[in-house]
Amino acid sequence: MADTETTVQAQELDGELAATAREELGDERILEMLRTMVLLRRFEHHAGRAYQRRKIQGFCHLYSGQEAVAVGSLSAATMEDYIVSHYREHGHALARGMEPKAVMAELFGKVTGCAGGKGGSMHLYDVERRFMGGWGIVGGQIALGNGMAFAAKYREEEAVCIAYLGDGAVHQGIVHETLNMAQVWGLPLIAIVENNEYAMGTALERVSAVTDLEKKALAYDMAAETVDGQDVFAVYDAVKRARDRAVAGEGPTWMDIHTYRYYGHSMTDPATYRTREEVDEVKDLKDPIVRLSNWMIAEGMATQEEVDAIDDEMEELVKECVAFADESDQPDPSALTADVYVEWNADID
Amino acid sequence: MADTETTVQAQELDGELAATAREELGDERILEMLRTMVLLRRFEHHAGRAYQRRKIQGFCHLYSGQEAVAVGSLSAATMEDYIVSHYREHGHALARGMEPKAVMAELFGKVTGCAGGKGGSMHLYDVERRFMGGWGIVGGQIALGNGMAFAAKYREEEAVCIAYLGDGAVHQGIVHETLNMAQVWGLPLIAIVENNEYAMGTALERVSAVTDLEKKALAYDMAAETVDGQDVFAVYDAVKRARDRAVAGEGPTWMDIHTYRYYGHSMTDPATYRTREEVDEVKDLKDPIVRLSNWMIAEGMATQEEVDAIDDEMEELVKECVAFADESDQPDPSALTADVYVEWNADID
Amino acid sequence: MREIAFRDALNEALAEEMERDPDVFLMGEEVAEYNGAYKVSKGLLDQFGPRRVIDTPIVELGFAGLGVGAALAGLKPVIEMMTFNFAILALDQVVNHAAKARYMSNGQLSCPIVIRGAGGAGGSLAAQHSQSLEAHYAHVPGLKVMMPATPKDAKGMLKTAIRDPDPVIFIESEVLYGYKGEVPEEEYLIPMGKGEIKREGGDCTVITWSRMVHTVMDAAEELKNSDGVDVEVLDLRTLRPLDKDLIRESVKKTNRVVVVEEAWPWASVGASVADFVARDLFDWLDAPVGRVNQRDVPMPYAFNLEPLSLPSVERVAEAVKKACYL
Amino acid sequence: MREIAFRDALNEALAEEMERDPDVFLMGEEVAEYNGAYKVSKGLLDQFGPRRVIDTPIVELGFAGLGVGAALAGLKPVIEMMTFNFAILALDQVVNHAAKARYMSNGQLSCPIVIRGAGGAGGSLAAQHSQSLEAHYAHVPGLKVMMPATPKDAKGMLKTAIRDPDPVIFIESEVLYGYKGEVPEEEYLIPMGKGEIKREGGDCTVITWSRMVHTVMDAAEELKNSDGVDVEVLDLRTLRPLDKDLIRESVKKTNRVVVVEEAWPWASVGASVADFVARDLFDWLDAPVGRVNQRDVPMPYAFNLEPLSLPSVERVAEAVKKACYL
Ligand SMILES: Cc1ncc(C[n+]2csc(CCOP(=O)(O)OP(=O)(O)O)c2C)c(N)n1
Ligand SMILES: Cc1ncc(C[n+]2csc(CCOP(=O)(O)OP(=O)(O)O)c2C)c(N)n1
Ligand SMILES: [Mg+2]
Ligand SMILES: [Mg+2]
Repeated sequence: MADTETTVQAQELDGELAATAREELGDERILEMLRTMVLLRRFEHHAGRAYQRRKIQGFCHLYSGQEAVAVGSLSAATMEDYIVSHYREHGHALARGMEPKAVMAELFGKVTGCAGGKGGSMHLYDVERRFMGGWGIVGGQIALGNGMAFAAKYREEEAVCIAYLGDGAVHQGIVHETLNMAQVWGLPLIAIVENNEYAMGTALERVSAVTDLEKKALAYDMAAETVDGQDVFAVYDAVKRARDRAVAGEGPTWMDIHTYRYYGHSMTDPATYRTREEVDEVKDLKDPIVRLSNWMIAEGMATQEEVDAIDDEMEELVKECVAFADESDQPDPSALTADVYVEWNADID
Repeated sequence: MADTETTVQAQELDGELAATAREELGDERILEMLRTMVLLRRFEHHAGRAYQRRKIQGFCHLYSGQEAVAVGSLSAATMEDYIVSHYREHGHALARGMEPKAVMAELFGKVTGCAGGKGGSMHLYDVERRFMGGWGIVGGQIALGNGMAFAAKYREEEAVCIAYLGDGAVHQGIVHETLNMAQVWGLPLIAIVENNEYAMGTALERVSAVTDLEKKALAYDMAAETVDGQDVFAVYDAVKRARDRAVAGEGPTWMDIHTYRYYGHSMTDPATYRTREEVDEVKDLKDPIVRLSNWMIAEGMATQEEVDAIDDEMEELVKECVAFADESDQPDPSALTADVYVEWNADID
Repeated sequence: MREIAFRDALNEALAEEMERDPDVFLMGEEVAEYNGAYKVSKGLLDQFGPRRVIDTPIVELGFAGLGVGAALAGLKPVIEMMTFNFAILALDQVVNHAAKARYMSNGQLSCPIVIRGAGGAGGSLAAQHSQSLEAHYAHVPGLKVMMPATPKDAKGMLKTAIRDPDPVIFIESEVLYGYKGEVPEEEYLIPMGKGEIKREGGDCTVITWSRMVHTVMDAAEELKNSDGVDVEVLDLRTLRPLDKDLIRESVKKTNRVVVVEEAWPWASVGASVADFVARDLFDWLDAPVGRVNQRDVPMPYAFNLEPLSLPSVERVAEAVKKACYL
Repeated sequence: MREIAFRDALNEALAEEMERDPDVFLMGEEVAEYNGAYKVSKGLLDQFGPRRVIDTPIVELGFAGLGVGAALAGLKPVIEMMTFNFAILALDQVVNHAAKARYMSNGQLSCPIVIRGAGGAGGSLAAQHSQSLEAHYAHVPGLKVMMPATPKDAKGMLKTAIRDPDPVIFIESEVLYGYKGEVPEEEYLIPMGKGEIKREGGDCTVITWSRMVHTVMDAAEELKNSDGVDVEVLDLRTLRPLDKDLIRESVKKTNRVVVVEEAWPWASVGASVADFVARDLFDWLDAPVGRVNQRDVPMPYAFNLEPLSLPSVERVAEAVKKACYL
């Protein structure tokens, strides 16, 4: 993890930022944020188990460890904002307020899923909530996000687009092309690099000429920031400021948000490229949920019992999701040829 | 043109750099450089005329105004170095020492051309001189150049690759991908941006978030330099230092070389996006040939008469090239299906 | 009827649709201040301003992706590729994103984008600038592909493409931009997925599209004069979806077919059309389906070689005669 | 004979060719320290070191271009695309650069590169990760395209591809990596452009390649048992150039043909093969050429839908019966 964070103590978050956030958000919403983060954690736990039972198949990328990024950033967004993500997006979908049952059912390939079972783990959508996917080509989604930011500006909406990408995606040419255009045209794009130090088995420093990814923005004179992604209020604060700038017409922001993933890249990755100790250190010192709940308890906003109860409650909720997904029907065979086009008068084959 | 150059007087080049270069190169080679620059100028003049007579067809991009870049940079190269360029490459080809007759014949689509008439103006090759083309997809050639730099390093050759690109090409994703890899692996790549202020009709500042293109290198911690491209010794000096670094294993260099093209983008471009005054100002104040010859005359290395004689001589030489190209045969029809593959046993159609 | 050039017909289509629908915008290299590399967008910047007519840096993948994203957010982007040779760089956004958005989202997303620009050989432009790459798009479900041959079709088809709720690839032959033809003053649309008989005849059906329509029309004229052969010229116009009924009707009349395309022969749209005819109309064919293509080589620069590579009137006539056992 | 897995056969080919020729190197995402996303490059970093086995950032266009440039400079790069779905990003370097270098330079340049990796559907990977895109390459002169179906072919073909002086696209079915089969201990090569009869039979020729060879073999077995139909299974192995003689020989014997491919049907390699058969062997065919393809839709994730999209034993059997008028 980056040097910027060494000043923070084990399992503590930045007290000043937390205090400000408390003023802005109020205790109720902060409690809700904790609940959401716990939901994300429990959800992935059960998604992983379901994968092992082959209830979920294909590629499945768990989000655990990164909860503060999704919840912090989306707490700063409004429902007018466009959200676009890659294949590791269960957390973003849930933090956006998507129905957990519909997300789990999608992973199970069921008709009750948020994409009718046709998208799967990597392709979640909820267009009503402006959750625009769920895309699997590393880097591709940032261009889509630029287009959504363009649309928001074109229509003079008070909206931004938040686009998530990984540290491995940063090198893709499309990122370069997109950032340049976003800056030239002052588009309300917030590009969030969830820098979890690895792209599959590749540690950032092995493939990046700079490890300080904030530097990428220098090539575009773009506003940029490095953020502690294990501190939900640090993320919230940075994204909120970026959003304010964007809707004020001051253009895009590039964010290098430092975080960590607890599981392997996908369910089939044993993650032998890093040590158990490395993982445990993050869990012990910088777990985003422990940090938040520790602070809430210290501030008297919740008791340990209440925190534990949230855990139990979310565990129950996710189990219900699994049951719901399990019991739901597979899509009708006719779904195979539906929605290729809005309508298709010619026969397809 | 950039601020960095305002200290230089009209039609004068940097005296200090010139003096150093004179020591390194000797008067003979400097005279040769002048002759080459004049050759490039006369060559393009006649290529343009031949185009108007439809002796040359398709797209034809003239190099005039940029002679100091090709001649300065290639004077710093050895014959082991790989050279790769884009479609505006007549100047690079000639400065590399390619046979002017073979270049003109290629433009005329003749069998005596350096690519047998199959490449044309945008696709000149002379692999013996390691002149590796002549490519038409904006930006694509820099990746090829990276591969040639890779090959030089792989084989432990004392060689670099010089890759030319335009200011418009800088934004292409492949440039970002290439620079990052070149820096991570320390490849001997010298990427020369011939910043002539326009990409077709698009002025740099309209499409680039930064106008100081040297800044692009910050995203890769790469050695970079801004160079007066109308001063042949400034170019020579910068490329020579970059080459020394590269062969010493110190990695790639990014160069923003400021220059200007006198003709339109291609022969069909009336260039209404800029004023006559703008063009004349460069011609009057910063013509690379006038600057060099003025300095040589001032230094007593040549008389005005000798300079004029070079002009006449090159004019004659190019006329011979045109006559040669004109009289040469078109390729045999069998050339149509030759060299698609090294050999092709199956029938093609 | 008035005659206008192909490029001006396209220009009218753009202007009318931008007038009609404020969500339509045009983006690409040199489309605004330069009025388009081929002047298709002439005057549009003046008429609609820089909010809706936008010059880009040279980043095909990036601005195609921006267009796809804008379309997913409900706008109606028209993205100009200066030529489809460069659009290869953008193919991922087309094939992996635009074509799949509606399907993967179970119908939640629409992607009403048009990606258009010059295609085919333009005359001594050499290998990297002379490609007919429609097969790369026609292969992909989720896309629609249109290639007009006349100014009238160009205008009506582009208007249809812009109004279409799905991603449309719209390829304009570079050599046709200056071609003049009749174009009605009043508004009209040419439907998606419908071809047209450009010349009626009972002896042999030649199926073709885009620039090759004109080569085939010339060949038909010549064949009539030289051999009394009456060629029916079928212009597909849309390559995906295919107008199967029009083909069936014509072939059942002529029993002989030649497919002519500018593209390379292998794994091409023409191969697929020929295969469709051979399978679907097996019992109606009196001769093997003939095909005429660009030779299976990169395009050479030399002025004498390019014409040898492209389908010519002679090669088309020869193929028709062969199909007619003449 | 020993049996080894498809991935291990590829691994042996890489190791042997790297041993044989110091100019061969392997580059791609996760090929070195991770031993390959599909473990094809297992152990190669240990054996050949980081100079010759190189992990890249995720920049398909950039490292493909680096490979092309290195090949032009005389090296023999093997560039791994983690899957060919991502290789779309690199297509410009393949189509516009690698394929045209020899031609545009009048034979001065060679581009001895292999671009290889996983293709096809892998099992519930959904639309962006389940594509059979060989048509995009087979269409393009200047490229060669190989797709092996068995461990033995995989090894011999990859060795041939690496030694080939021209750019070779080498697509490995993702679901075959674990498939085991006999592979000789001693060195051998499978020639470029040569298919193989994988099963002899006199009633109907089924032309196919890659993963579908196995589906077709199963269908052939079933047809033998259920209907006594003797299917000849022809594995093309190389899709460009096409082994026309092998096809001719088989069809002249069976007079009935079905083409089976995993890819979408329109403008595909299979369409081209079917068209070739229908034209070249018009008088030898007793029935229209049959075709079986992936349905013309993006691949759905749902476990019950994917099998409906892919060609199945049943659909192949049905097509063969139809060709035999059963
Ligand atoms: C263009 C492309 N290339 C390769 C892949 C395969 N792939 C999927 S995820 C991944 C690693 C991405 O890492 P990073 O961007 O750091 O995101 P993270 O998974 O860590 O969240 C790779 C190589 C892909 N999906 N798309
Ligand atoms: C990928 C691609 N996009 C577009 C073009 C069309 N095109 C050719 S040159 C050019 C302008 C390039 O300008 P710049 O890079 O500044 O080089 P200059 O011509 O000024 O030397 C464009 C847009 C192309 N050849 N390739
Ligand atoms: Mg990562
Ligand atoms: Mg320029």
